[in-house]
Amino acid sequence: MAGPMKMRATLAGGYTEVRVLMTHPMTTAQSGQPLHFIQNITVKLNGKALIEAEVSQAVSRNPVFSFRLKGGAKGDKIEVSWLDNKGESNTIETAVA
Amino acid sequence: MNRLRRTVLGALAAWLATPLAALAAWNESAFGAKTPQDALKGIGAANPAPSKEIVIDAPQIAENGAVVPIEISSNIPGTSSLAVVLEKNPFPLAAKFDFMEGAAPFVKLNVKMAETADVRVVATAGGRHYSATREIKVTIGGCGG
Amino acid sequence: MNRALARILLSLAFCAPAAAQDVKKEIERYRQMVSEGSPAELFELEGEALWKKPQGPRQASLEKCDLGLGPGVLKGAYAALPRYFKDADRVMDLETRLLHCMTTLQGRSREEATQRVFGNADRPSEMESLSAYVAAQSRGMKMAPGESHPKEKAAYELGRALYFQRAGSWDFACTSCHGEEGKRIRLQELPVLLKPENARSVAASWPAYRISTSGFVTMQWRMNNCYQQMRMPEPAFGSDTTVALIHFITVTGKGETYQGPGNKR
Amino acid sequence: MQRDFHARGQAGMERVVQDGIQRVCTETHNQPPAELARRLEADQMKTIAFPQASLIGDWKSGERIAQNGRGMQWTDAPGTPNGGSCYNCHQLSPKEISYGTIGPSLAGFGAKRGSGPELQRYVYGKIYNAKAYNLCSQMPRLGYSGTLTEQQIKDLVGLLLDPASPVNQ
Repeated sequence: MAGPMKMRATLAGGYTEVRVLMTHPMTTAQSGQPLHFIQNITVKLNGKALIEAEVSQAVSRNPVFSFRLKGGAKGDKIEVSWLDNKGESNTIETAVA
Repeated sequence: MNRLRRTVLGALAAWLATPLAALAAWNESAFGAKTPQDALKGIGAANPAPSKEIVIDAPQIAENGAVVPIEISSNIPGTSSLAVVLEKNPFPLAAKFDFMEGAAPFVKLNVKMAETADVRVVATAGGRHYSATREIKVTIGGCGG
Repeated sequence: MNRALARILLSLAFCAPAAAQDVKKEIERYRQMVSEGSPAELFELEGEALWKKPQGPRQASLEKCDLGLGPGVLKGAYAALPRYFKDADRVMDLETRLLHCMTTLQGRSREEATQRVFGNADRPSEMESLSAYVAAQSRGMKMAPGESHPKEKAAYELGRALYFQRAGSWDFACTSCHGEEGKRIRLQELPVLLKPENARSVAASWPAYRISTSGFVTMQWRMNNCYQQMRMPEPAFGSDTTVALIHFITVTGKGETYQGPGNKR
Repeated sequence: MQRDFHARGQAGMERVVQDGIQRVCTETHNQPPAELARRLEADQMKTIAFPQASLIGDWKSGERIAQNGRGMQWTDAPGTPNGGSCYNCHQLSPKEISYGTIGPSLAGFGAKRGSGPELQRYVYGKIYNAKAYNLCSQMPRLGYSGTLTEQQIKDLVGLLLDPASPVNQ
């Protein structure tokens, strides 16, 4: 089940801390279930990609990531999206608080 | 299979694959590598130099190998990527983060660890590779056997 | 104490237990780091959708469910549970009350509504997501379960008595594990829930995301799973036994500011 | 209790009914009067069936039994060998860092005390029925309750007393 995402972006001493939660089973090849995991994650600030990540099934179930963006201002738009090995994807957008 | 059919199918497959490929790439050979050495080769960082400027913040003991929190960052100027290699996992490469201008080389994430092992973090800066390791013990918690 | 013995104990304190102290410190650090990245909030979102979803023969949502502060009032409702409900003439905890609303408002049968109260990582139960959502609306509020009604007093006394009740194949009571300060099973520390200082953090953090199963767990589940590990038969969901134990623990831990849904091992 | 519980799997309703010891320990909050405790402990001692031959079994098997926390729950399949849950409450092999502290540490147990016949008998008996030695002990009666077999208890005696066992390293 690729369910909801949740994100918080807060200004903290010169940088923007982005914390994002993703609902995803992240099943491994060893689990006996079909391999199903997020492969790519993109973090954008005001439409511009700042972080591109490739991940494996070794990331824990229901992934949680924290990132730091330099600078940033209240109201800036942060967008995080993921894409998994089955082609499913999800995106969440929030304003820096 | 005749040639025409193969061509049509090939074109169709390419067309279907395009949106995904255009969106993102996934380094299959590096993530499919079964040893830490092959994983490092796969990301083009075969012989990283040891560095104390890479910070791995993690508990020395994880109560549950399914969720091992690690916070990684690099103080090496110009760090453009951080990779996480879990040395005793069946597929050691866990993640690789590329940072553009405007992003700090910092990530906090939870990973799965098969057993007590070194976590290696590889930083890339100015085309050079650096690495640091930290051992995390994985134990059994709770009442069940 | 004689001096030689004191010296031995002192030397022990400096060598052998040092390693144990480090383990404890590192496990605490592990839990702290894990709780900073809790997926519990994902279950709150799911629960909100379920709260508003029309279901059952009456195709009604739970939005008019009275959790004790009036129909549909969510803010602070969890912090005031368990409590006595006049309409049901019994003390109810959150889940028992949710079940009551499912049967009365939505017209569902008890059998259908309790068919799958404990879910798993792949498919959380309706009760779990709803508990996450409702409990979260009491964040920052002081835990103040009902204590004045005679049935609330009786539930507390029953819960306390059950805490000491030894039975089953292994002769266990709650006190077998949660009876002495500073003890642990494997690496898990065991709070003595007879003591307010221990019960307070429990009351303030349940229900919770459970790291080892990647699922969301409730107090009804906790009671059920404890009895399973005590090698007892299964207590019924929302029974007087489970509600009394939850009430006893919550009253013992009253006054704490609710900070959940939390994180468990 | 009868109304609130139901049988599930191997956990039958007979388990909610307290036996004499469970009742005494519940009512006295595990502080039974000394005279009564002595009498009931003597009764419990009679339940222990000590095997004739050596009581020291295979410590390797003992370590697996000590690590295994399953058995006797409604989720456990009946018929499969039960574990002893020993590490849940005791330290045994110093190599295992995940151990409980409800019971005393047993690390180095045999190294400190030897492995003579009297000690073998004590360890076997204590695992078989802990209540014969301390009426309101929190330790399950692992033999008496049908949790562990004679051979499994011998293997645990081996784990504690065999000089080659990791417990004694």
